[in-house]
Amino acid sequence: MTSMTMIQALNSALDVMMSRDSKVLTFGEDVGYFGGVFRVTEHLQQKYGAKRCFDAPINECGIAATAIGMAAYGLRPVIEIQFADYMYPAYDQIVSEAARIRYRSAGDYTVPMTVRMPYGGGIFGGQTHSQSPEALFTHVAGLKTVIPATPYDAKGLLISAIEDDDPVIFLEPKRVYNGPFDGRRDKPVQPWSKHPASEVPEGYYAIPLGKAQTVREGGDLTVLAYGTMVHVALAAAEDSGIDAEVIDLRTLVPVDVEAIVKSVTKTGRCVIVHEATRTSGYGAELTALVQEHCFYQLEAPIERVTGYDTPYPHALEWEYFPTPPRIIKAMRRVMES
Amino acid sequence: MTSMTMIQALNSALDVMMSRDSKVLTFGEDVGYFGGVFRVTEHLQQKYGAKRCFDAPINECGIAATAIGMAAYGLRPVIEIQFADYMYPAYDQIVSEAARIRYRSAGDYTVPMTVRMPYGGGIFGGQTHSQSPEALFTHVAGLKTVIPATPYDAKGLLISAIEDDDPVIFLEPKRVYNGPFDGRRDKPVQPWSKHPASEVPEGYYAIPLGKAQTVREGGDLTVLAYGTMVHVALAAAEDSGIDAEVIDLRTLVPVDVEAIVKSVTKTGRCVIVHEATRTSGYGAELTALVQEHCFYQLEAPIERVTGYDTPYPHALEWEYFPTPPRIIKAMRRVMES
Amino acid sequence: MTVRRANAFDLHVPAPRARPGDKPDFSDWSFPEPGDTPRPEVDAPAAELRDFAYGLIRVLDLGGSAQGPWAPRLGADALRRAMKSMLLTRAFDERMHRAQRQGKTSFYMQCQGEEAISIAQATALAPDDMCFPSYRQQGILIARGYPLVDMMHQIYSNRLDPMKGRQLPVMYSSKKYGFFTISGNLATQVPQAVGWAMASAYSGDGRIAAAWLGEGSTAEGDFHAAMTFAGVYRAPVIVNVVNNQWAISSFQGIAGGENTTFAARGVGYGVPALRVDGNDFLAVYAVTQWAAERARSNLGPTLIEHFTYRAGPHSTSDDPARYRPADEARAWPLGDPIERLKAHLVGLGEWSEEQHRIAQEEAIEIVRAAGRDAEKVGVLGVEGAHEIGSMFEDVYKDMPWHLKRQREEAGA
Amino acid sequence: MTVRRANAFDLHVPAPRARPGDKPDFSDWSFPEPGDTPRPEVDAPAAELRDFAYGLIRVLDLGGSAQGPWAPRLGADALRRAMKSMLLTRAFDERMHRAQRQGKTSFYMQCQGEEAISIAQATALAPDDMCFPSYRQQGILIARGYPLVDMMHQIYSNRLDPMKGRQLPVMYSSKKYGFFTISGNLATQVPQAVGWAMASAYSGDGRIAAAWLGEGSTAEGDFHAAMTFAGVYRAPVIVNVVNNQWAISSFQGIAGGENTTFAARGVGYGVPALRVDGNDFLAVYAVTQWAAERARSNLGPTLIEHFTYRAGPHSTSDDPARYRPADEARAWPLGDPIERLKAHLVGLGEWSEEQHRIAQEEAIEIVRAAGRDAEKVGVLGVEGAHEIGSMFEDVYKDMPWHLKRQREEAGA
Ligand SMILES: Cc1ncc(C[n+]2csc(CCOP(=O)(O)OP(=O)(O)O)c2C)c(N)n1
Ligand SMILES: Cc1ncc(C[n+]2csc(CCOP(=O)(O)OP(=O)(O)O)c2C)c(N)n1
Ligand SMILES: [Mg+2]
Ligand SMILES: [Mg+2]
Repeated sequence: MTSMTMIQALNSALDVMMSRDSKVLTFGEDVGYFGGVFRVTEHLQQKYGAKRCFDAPINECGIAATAIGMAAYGLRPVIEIQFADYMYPAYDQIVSEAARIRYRSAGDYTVPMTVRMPYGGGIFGGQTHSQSPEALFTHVAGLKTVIPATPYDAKGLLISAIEDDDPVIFLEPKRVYNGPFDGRRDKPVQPWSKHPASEVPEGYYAIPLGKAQTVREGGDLTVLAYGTMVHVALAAAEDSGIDAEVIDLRTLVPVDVEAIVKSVTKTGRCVIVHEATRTSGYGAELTALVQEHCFYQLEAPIERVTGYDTPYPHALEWEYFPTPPRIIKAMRRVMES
Repeated sequence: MTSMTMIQALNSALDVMMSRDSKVLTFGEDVGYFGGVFRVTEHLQQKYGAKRCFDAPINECGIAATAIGMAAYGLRPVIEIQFADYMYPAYDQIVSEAARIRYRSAGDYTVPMTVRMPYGGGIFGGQTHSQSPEALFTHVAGLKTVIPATPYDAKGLLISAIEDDDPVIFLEPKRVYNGPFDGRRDKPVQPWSKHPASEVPEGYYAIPLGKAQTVREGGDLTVLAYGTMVHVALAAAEDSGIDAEVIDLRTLVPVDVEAIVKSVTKTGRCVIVHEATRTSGYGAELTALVQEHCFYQLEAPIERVTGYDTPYPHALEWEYFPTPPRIIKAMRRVMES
Repeated sequence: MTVRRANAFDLHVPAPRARPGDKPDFSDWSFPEPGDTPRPEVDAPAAELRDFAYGLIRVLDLGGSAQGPWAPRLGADALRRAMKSMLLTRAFDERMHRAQRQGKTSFYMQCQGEEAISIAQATALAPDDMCFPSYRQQGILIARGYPLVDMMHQIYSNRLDPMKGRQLPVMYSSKKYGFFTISGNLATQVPQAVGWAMASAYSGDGRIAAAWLGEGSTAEGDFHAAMTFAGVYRAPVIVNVVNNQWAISSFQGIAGGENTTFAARGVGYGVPALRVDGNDFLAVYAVTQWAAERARSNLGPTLIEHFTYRAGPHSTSDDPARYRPADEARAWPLGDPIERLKAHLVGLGEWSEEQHRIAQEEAIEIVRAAGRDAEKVGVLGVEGAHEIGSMFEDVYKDMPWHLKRQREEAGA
Repeated sequence: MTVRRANAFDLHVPAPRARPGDKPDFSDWSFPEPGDTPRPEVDAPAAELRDFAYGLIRVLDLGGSAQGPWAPRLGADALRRAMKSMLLTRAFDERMHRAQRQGKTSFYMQCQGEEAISIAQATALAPDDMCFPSYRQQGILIARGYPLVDMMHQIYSNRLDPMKGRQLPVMYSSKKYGFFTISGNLATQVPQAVGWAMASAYSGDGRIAAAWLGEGSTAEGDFHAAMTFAGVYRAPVIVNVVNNQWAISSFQGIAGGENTTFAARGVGYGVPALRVDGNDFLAVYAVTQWAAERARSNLGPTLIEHFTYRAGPHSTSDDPARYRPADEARAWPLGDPIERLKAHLVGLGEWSEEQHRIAQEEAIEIVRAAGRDAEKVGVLGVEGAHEIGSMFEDVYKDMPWHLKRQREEAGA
């Protein structure tokens, strides 16, 4: 066990998998010599050679497409899209191709590829370095969508994603790459080393996809969150004085519906938190699932605390970001309903 | 008034707008001399010249991007994406550019463009000629999303879309282009001429965006639908014997929440129907909206009748398509809850 | 500062030479003579090969003799085998086009006039080289001996369809035959082929990849991605642009053919590009062999433009007489690929009118027999051909809970 | 059939000439001499212009004299104006880079070493020609006289930011100055510029469009879309590829620069392409004028590759010493654009060391004054610079109900 940041944990996952399996290779913009703009692939080129960790042309379509071809050949490529905001040129290849090749060929060809992308705001990145496009993937049959919240989960989930025989969208909450930011801007920044989930084994371990984790037990209200928002939700729960249960979904598709239903059945109340724009965000699907499964247990309307339906603004970033006070307000409303 | 098919009504809308406003022009793959693979732009090149109605290279990104440039210049381009399934290469230009240019330039530049695309299944088109990608647009701030269900609405809404000063995604239910298919495959096909909403004025008229229409009044249950599914939902209501109210949303964003709330407040029960895959489909957003606004009026869980979370299959198309019996089953469950 | 000339402008919209009602006339076109184009070494630097992108490699003259340095050494047996594959392909297309007209399936696409391309290329490639085709390379499967009846099962989406009825007709897939699952989205397969070739280079197994796309599809961004990646990583891949003059109703000028050749696209990336008479079996074979040898020698990618003509409709969904002269195909100056190979074989004394007639009849009979077998299994729309539950399989390797639930909902 | 050579393969991954620790060495590079490249007529057919894509148009020799047929006729006043714009741009960059380091804003991007390009081009274009820049053409705004203080307001996202604090620093927009709203997504502006040019041609108003993108960004599909549409419709547009050798940490070989020039991309589409020394103010001016005249004469698009070197970091977010030799910029064989124009002006007797020093100081002072004004209004992070409600404006022309509701929720 070593204390790792999320960056280090992701780097370690790649390192472990590249050393175990020569079919694993990784590429993307600035991923090679430089080690990635967020340094997730640092030292991998030096260790495994330029043929296993290399720079790609600035063409996300080509990055995804060549990875699909490699996966169809039998390799397990892991690609990095430099920012999730830049995945759109790759969207057709991911949605129309990677997601459907197993189905349309009736299993003749498969695409065991992993698409890593840093997502989310809170870094003053403006509208093209802050987006949370998870719902654009959860709508697509054939894709799995994974979002870790801690270094420990990041490594274990990335290893599972690489080992998975289907394409996995692996969204990395860049706001917590280097420390567990909880949305309290006034408090001093905590390093990961102070957080128990930064204790990460150096070797191989896997966390199964499709399993949520209850990160705070509580009886009065369920908060569903993922990525950065898990930390913010925990802070909100703490500050609110409400006995809230916080569930870190970890995998969005297939989602751990059992964990959700179990919790909401117990609490009867639910708040959903995400950073993406509200309309047709993944929170809508969670709302639909909860009300389909727990209608008779629900004592109040489910509330969504989300990014607003605007592009991610630069100057007003902290007004846009779902902070603990915004979540607490929603929790109160739900408790008082 | 003439009786028109939906194709003719759309063609008439383009004709009316091109004759009123020289800033309106239209292009896309096979749109010029040939008049479009579905013939929506028939005769327009002959009438207005090749400079106002022309073929485009097979590059949906370029079609959208050049339209954005034209719109920024001050024209009102109407582009056709041959099938909605082929919009993905244009997605970045639509989502990252068209949708955000007004916002990011603080109103300095605007993009009054209309993106027409035939969508939906029921024509044995297989997985790349049958998709319903509306939720991929409704999630994007800055876009309006419109789906007509009848010739009358198609013309009036398309005119409003062209006149709108923001980018409008205009999805055309190709299954009802030539006749009001209601999902009963065993009944003889009806031509539009037998349908009252095929009576279309030849000249200019506009139907405001953002307004739903109640197409069947009822007291027991609300069915929310759009496009082809409006006709299927009506057939289901008829066959079910349930006193269902059917609402044709017509615009998905901004949605007519008042009409929805009014109806569900009255009926206390709601079924949502769409053809797109279920998870993170637009039905999830509608579910969330209904439960947020009508929680205390709801007497049963909201149900979604949708395409399954698989690619659109070829041979099993009719098992995939949400038919009246599937809707009726859901209506019964909701009534009996 | 340059002078502003207001209203000097004009938006240029390309138009084809002839529309319905016009007489097709190619009399002002000229081509290099067969045999006139030199054959460079496969390791010639790309910069020395630029001119090939603007010429036209031809071997067979219109009388059927093979000319010049590109004339391949191919035995008569191989040529007769190829001829039979071409005849089989044409017979297959005719029958399946008709089957669609008879309501036995929803859709069909012929490759009439373009048979030489896939069949010469399948002949030049190794059987386990990997093909990433568009929807008009059925000839590859046929030349490689894939069972016709399985193609028909696919077209009929019947119980024995290897794709389980999931795909539109003609969207074949066969890993065993080195044929990648066809996509309905144009050009997506081209950068995938490059990735496959990169993986092959990475793994050092000696197989190369080849991709096909229409001239209209070169406009797609995926083509640019493919050329960029192929050039940068020197992937062992052949990118084939089949310039059959039409993309549904749009003539090749709408894809940029007015300004230069499609082979020239390769020049733009510094990738060697050859332009070849696509109706000339021997020339197509020869350039493919050259490109394959380049790739196998670790010298990287080649672009080939096959200059040909789409003699049939785009698909069963369109009527070309609405947008081009009905007799344009007959006027095509470079003839019909089957007739031209036939003239060659006859000229060699290795074939005769009679043998040709018999081969044609045999092809029709083979197709008819396969058709009977396939139709016995079923055509599109037979209830119960696929059990509903199969719709939920293969979305993922293991079915997740929500698909299981939906399968139940569907009554499966 | 070609012989299979298993394991002959290798995946080629391009690598730059030098990495940190290596000595930068360009001694084996050679370029055409200044004045050696002929100047063709603007209506020369594209096929006759291909060689220009592989050469390098140069006017200024390294001693500062103007040579050959491309030497433009530009008066000393215009040259001095341009020099002042270049100095202003450099001073502006220096100050804003520092401002970011001081925490006054989140991000900044310099154009150090590339000043000649935007400023020569702004000088050659008409003031109302429409520019679709990337993030490194601040020189255009400065040359066109856009107020520096407004650029700073934008960078500080303060109360007077014309973009209302919505955009990342340097993502300017000004319709009035013919400067399109900059996007964070690379290359998207290029096909938009083509569409704008098509609209201009359609409307016949005589204005042309110009777009800029980095050599790394040419890999994006949007560039291919732009070139395809520009060629097909002969749009009056100039596409400028600024080849500054680096794309963040990736050298130009990763974008395809090992195999051919970036100007060659134009050849691939049959679009005339010129390659120019981007550090040579006069050469950039001359080729831009040539391309603009072509466009204005309804002859269609031109691609220009500006061969230059990114002397600074990619942005404030990176440290180039981690991926290239720290002294590579100084070793750049084509010098610094400001120094080279200075030598020219001094050689003409129209400028002196003393004048230069004063102009530099003036530039710094102008920037300092603007900086003071801008900082008085506020730097990034000042509470209340923008009222929360403004976040919900301009998503649509009219605010729909759901945004009104969200605005309320936000307490605005
Ligand atoms: C991304 C995408 N856009 C549009 C289409 C519709 N479409 C199918 S075939 C075709 C024409 C293709 O022409 P070309 O590439 O020349 O190939 P050919 O049919 O001539 O073999 C078009 C536009 C599609 N299948 N995919
Ligand atoms: C679509 C997209 N992909 C990736 C990025 C991240 N990115 C920003 S700048 C840059 C490098 C661009 O290099 P180049 O085009 O050469 O321009 P330069 O910075 O050298 O001027 C990258 C990869 C982006 N902004 N947009
Ligand atoms: Mg074609
Ligand atoms: Mg660069």
